[in-house]
Amino acid sequence: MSAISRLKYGSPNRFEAFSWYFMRVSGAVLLLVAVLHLLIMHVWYGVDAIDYRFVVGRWASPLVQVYDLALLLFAITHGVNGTRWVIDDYIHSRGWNLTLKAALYVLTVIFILMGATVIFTFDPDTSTTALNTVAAVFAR
Amino acid sequence: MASAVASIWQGITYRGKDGHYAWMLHRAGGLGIVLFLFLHILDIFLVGVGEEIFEFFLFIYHSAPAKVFVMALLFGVFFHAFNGVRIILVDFWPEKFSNLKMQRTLFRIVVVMTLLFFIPTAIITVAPIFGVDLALSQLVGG
Amino acid sequence: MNYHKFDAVIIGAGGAGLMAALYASKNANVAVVSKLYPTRSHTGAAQGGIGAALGNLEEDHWEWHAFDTVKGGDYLVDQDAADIMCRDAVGIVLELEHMGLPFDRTPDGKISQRPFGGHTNNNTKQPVRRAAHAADRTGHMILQTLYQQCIKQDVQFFDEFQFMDLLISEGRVAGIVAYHIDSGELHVFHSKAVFFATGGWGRLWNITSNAHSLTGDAPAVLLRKGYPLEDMEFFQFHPTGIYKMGILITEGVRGEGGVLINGKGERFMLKYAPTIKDLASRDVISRAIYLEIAEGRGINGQDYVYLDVRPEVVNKYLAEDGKTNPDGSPRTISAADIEKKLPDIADFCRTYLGVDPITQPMPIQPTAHYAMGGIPTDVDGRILVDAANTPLPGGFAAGEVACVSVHGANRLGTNSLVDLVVFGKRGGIAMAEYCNQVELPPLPENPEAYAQAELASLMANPQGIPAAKLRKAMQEVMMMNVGVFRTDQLLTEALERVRELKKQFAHVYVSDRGKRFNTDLLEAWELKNMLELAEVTTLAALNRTESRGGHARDDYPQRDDVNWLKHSFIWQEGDNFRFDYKPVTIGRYQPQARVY
Amino acid sequence: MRVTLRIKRFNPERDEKQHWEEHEVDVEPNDQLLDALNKVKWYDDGSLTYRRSCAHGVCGSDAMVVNGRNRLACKVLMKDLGKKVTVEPIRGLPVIKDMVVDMEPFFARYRAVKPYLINDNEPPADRERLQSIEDRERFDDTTKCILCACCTTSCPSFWANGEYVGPAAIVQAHRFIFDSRDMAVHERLEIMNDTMGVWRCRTVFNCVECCPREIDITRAIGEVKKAILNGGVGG
Ligand SMILES: Cc1cc2nc3c(=O)[nH]c(=O)nc-3n(C[C@H](O)[C@H](O)[C@H](O)COP(=O)(O)OP(=O)(O)OC[C@H]3O[C@@H](n4cnc5c(N)ncnc54)[C@H](O)[C@@H]3O)c2cc1C
Ligand code: HEM
Ligand code: SF4
Ligand code: F3S
Ligand code: FES
Repeated sequence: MSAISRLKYGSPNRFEAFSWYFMRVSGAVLLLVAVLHLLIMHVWYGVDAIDYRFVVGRWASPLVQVYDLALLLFAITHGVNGTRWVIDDYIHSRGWNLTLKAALYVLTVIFILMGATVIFTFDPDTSTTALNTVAAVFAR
Repeated sequence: MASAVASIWQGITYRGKDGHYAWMLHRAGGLGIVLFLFLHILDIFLVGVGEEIFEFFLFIYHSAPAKVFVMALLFGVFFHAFNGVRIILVDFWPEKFSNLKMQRTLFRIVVVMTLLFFIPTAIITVAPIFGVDLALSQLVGG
Repeated sequence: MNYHKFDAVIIGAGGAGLMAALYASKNANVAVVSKLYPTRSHTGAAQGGIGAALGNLEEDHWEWHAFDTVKGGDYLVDQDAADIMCRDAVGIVLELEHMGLPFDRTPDGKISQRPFGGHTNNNTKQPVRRAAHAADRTGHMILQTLYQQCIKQDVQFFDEFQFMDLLISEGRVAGIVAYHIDSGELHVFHSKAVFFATGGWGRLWNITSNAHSLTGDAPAVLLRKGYPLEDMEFFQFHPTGIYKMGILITEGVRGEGGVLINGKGERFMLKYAPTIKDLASRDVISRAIYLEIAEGRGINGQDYVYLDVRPEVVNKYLAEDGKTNPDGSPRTISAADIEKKLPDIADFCRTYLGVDPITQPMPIQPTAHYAMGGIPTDVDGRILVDAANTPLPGGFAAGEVACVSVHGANRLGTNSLVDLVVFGKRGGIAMAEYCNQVELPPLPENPEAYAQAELASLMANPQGIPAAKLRKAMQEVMMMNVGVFRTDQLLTEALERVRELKKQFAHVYVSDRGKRFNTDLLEAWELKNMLELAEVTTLAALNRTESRGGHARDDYPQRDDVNWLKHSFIWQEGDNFRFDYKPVTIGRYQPQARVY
Repeated sequence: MRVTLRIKRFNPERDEKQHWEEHEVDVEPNDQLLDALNKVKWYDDGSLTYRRSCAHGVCGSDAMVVNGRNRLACKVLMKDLGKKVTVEPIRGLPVIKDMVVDMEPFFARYRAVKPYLINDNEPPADRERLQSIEDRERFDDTTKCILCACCTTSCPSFWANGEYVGPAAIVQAHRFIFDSRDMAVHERLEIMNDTMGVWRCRTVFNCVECCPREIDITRAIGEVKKAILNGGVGG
């Protein structure tokens, strides 16, 4: 019964309203960006046409870079916030709830960094990114 | 956790109508996409690591069993996208869209739109298994 | 022992109980005990409106309202009480509005009002718009609003506690014993005063507008404990209940222009009440319907007639009667008006009858509806223990369970809601005052003993007759024999039958042997109470050899002011019953023949 | 007509877990499900337990899951239910016995939204506060609620997280937020703006589908959401 024992509502917390609003706005953006992405990849090129060369070639255009970044940021923030809702819905134990959300946020940051690194620092000529340049330095 | 399972079970056994099933699909779709998104970021990231490992990923993606998952994902994305629009309409213009009649109409539109986008995409996606390439760029360009 | 101490305990959380709670809790420490969650009380079923001479749409005066009340009650009304009620009604309806009650509005923003049976302009004798309303869920809104205010005031509720016994010590009220339905345990509420607001007992009859929970527990307990009940022979049959089900179709339907039609397609009320026709008072219409049916003019010769609110029919008769709006234009009604003003009625018909009132007439028959009699009280809710107006110290009552008497022999539509709030408030104030004057009496010894014995005797039989069988038999005989028309023979038969059922009750068997939420046990106990009230109702009806208001004797068809312009009190003394009488308080209005 | 009632039973004094039990009853097509349950209780098994009072859908006592969907037993007719009818307690509230659930968490949510008019201005002495027909109409729909809990206990968001204030409480809040006589709009919106307030509504519409009073609940919730975003009800 503990899950339904809460009797007081109205502690000031604007974040929930913001996140709700953001889900709709980002959803609308994703409708264009993500669906278009899908159509380009699956309908226009066909996934089987995708290979290393293809992916690498795309980032030569700054437009594609910006597009992919927008897709990355919106999809991940939207998706992660949605996942946060789902966690809040089903995981009631405070400890687990916070742990899972913390893990989710850490993953989010890592994955945004990973995505952004590839998109912007990938050098088609050397096939390296900032990250593996750094890694290479350390390896030495 | 037990309560989470219980409530999901309640969701499945309750005989709700369109809105109820839309919600389940939307949620399942959303979570599915998130999972795939993480995977996708990972594989793209591996582009930076090297060609071989990335191609290995692509090999998996292009295999026939993986296509089943890709199909489910495609369906999920299209449904989630169009249903998302329905939710936005219902939420931002409650006086117009937040009644049962409109809800039914909108739901039907969502289903039609989803199928309209999903079916051709799906066909193009599975076609290579049978050695056919239906990608538009091929058709137009070829 | 589960023990609670309060200044006062209010039993019942309908309109009367909640109004009393609001006022009493301002000056005393009060608990409200109710067998239902408050918002489920039957006040919420009241549809049509609450009467008050606000005069928002046309000229009206509280004196007119009082006169209509007295005349409607066939002159058995205590006129001092009627004056108080009709005068206070105006202020209280405004007070309800101030509390937030969402009344419908007139174009200039005031509370909207509609015509209702028996409410007239005393000069022209034509129906007057007096019933303040919130669509056709006025009672629902009153109940909700009062409950809301109680929450605001932090009134303490004991929900799903069933009253079982009144405690008396040193000649005054000392509290109650209540059964906690969930745990099956008895709780003692030790208090200086007790307020009864438990509503009616329409479940004595087969066809009724009343809730399953309206079983007259409190009056039956009082009767068993040696206190009198007043005017028990007067029980109102509302003319328009849904055929076979009894679900009420408000008089508001006729207020909006609906008409009654017999099997020959005639608007038969023209015959019985030429002036106000379908808006005559309820007893008059119920009898008219019975007569039509008896003479073979029911629909297809069966035992029901039509209530017709189809716009084309209504508009035809409105034009025929020359009805106008306040601005003088002819009054008409559209399908949209019906949906708007009578949404719940439309819903009931569609749900339960599969009939759409906009395109089809509704099959109706009279339904047991309202107890005019009950626990005798004065105008401040004090319970009276005899015909000489001796109060029971600490005992209060209001609402349908009480008999003030403002309804006399027949209650006017909308007057019950007025009664609840006016006398609920007065009683609540008087009770708080009383509590501040006296000390808490000691608890009697073994306070739970009586209630325990009642429960134990019900659980005693390891097998026997299910209560439902007896209940059904009682309801049927009450409907057939103690209904709209009564005769010596019918009543005597009924009395025998009820007494026989009472005997059989000794063999009632409760099949749920558990403690928790044992509604089987409670239903059996409630049947015991109903049998008690069935017996006194029949006795009182046999006793009154005249026809007046809701009490129509075929063998004594005339009103007899010489012998019977008086209230009857009935006591149970062992297996015997005793009557006494109290004169009616007459004020400005001398009894006259009652024509509509 | 003979029907089978398949009823989910639970007796706290006997059972560890809920279990199904079947009863056959003869009913008229126009009987309410409540009549059928009464027949079982009165003549077959007195321990079958459920709440009921008004018997015509206005008191809100007898919400239950009928053939998988929330209904009032007194507002659904046997002829619309088929030969085999399943009956279960409403979901998301602790079961006490058979169809009887603990309503306290539900009413606690109701009380939490301050369900009463707040207007500290002295009302006019001997007349009503005026309100135009349009202003009255604005909140008409949500005044119809009978607190039966059908909506809240059909809401997946509530099942998932019982802290959600639930549609019934939002309906009550709406009734005051949009009442031109109420002065506490901001306080009310603050309550609704809680993490477990309106934002938990995922526009599932189960509530609307089963509300016996046919209230446009999702719309009311939507209007409250909008009012919060707009910082008030004006316009
Ligand atoms: C369908 C219908 C329509 C009506 N329409 C109108 C109308 O339009 N206008 C009008 O003026 N009147 C109308 N009436 C009459 C009016 O509604 C009732 O007379 C009135 O509501 C009774 O109110 P009350 O407060 O006395 O009791 P109720 O509202 O019946 O409440 C009784 C309370 O007592 C409690 N109770 C009962 N027994 C016990 C016990 N043993 N222990 C603990 N608690 C107990 C119950 O839980 C409940 O809370 C209508 C009546 C019906 C049935
Ligand atoms: C394509 C266009 C998209 C639109 C229009 C869209 C729209 C929405 C909307 C409006 C919501 C809120 C649902 C609610 O409040 O009930 C939502 C939830 C969600 N979205 Fe999206 N979305 C889109 C794409 C995505 C993508 C790409 C992802 C994953 C990365 C995603 C993951 C989620 C998740 C996990 C939720 C939470 C689900 C829930 O609470 O049930 N969405 N989406
Ligand atoms: S909104 Fe409808 S379903 Fe919900 S409690 Fe009120 S009446 Fe019942
Ligand atoms: S079912 Fe629940 S999610 Fe919203 S629309 Fe109704 S409250
Ligand atoms: S018994 Fe009152 S709503 Fe069903």
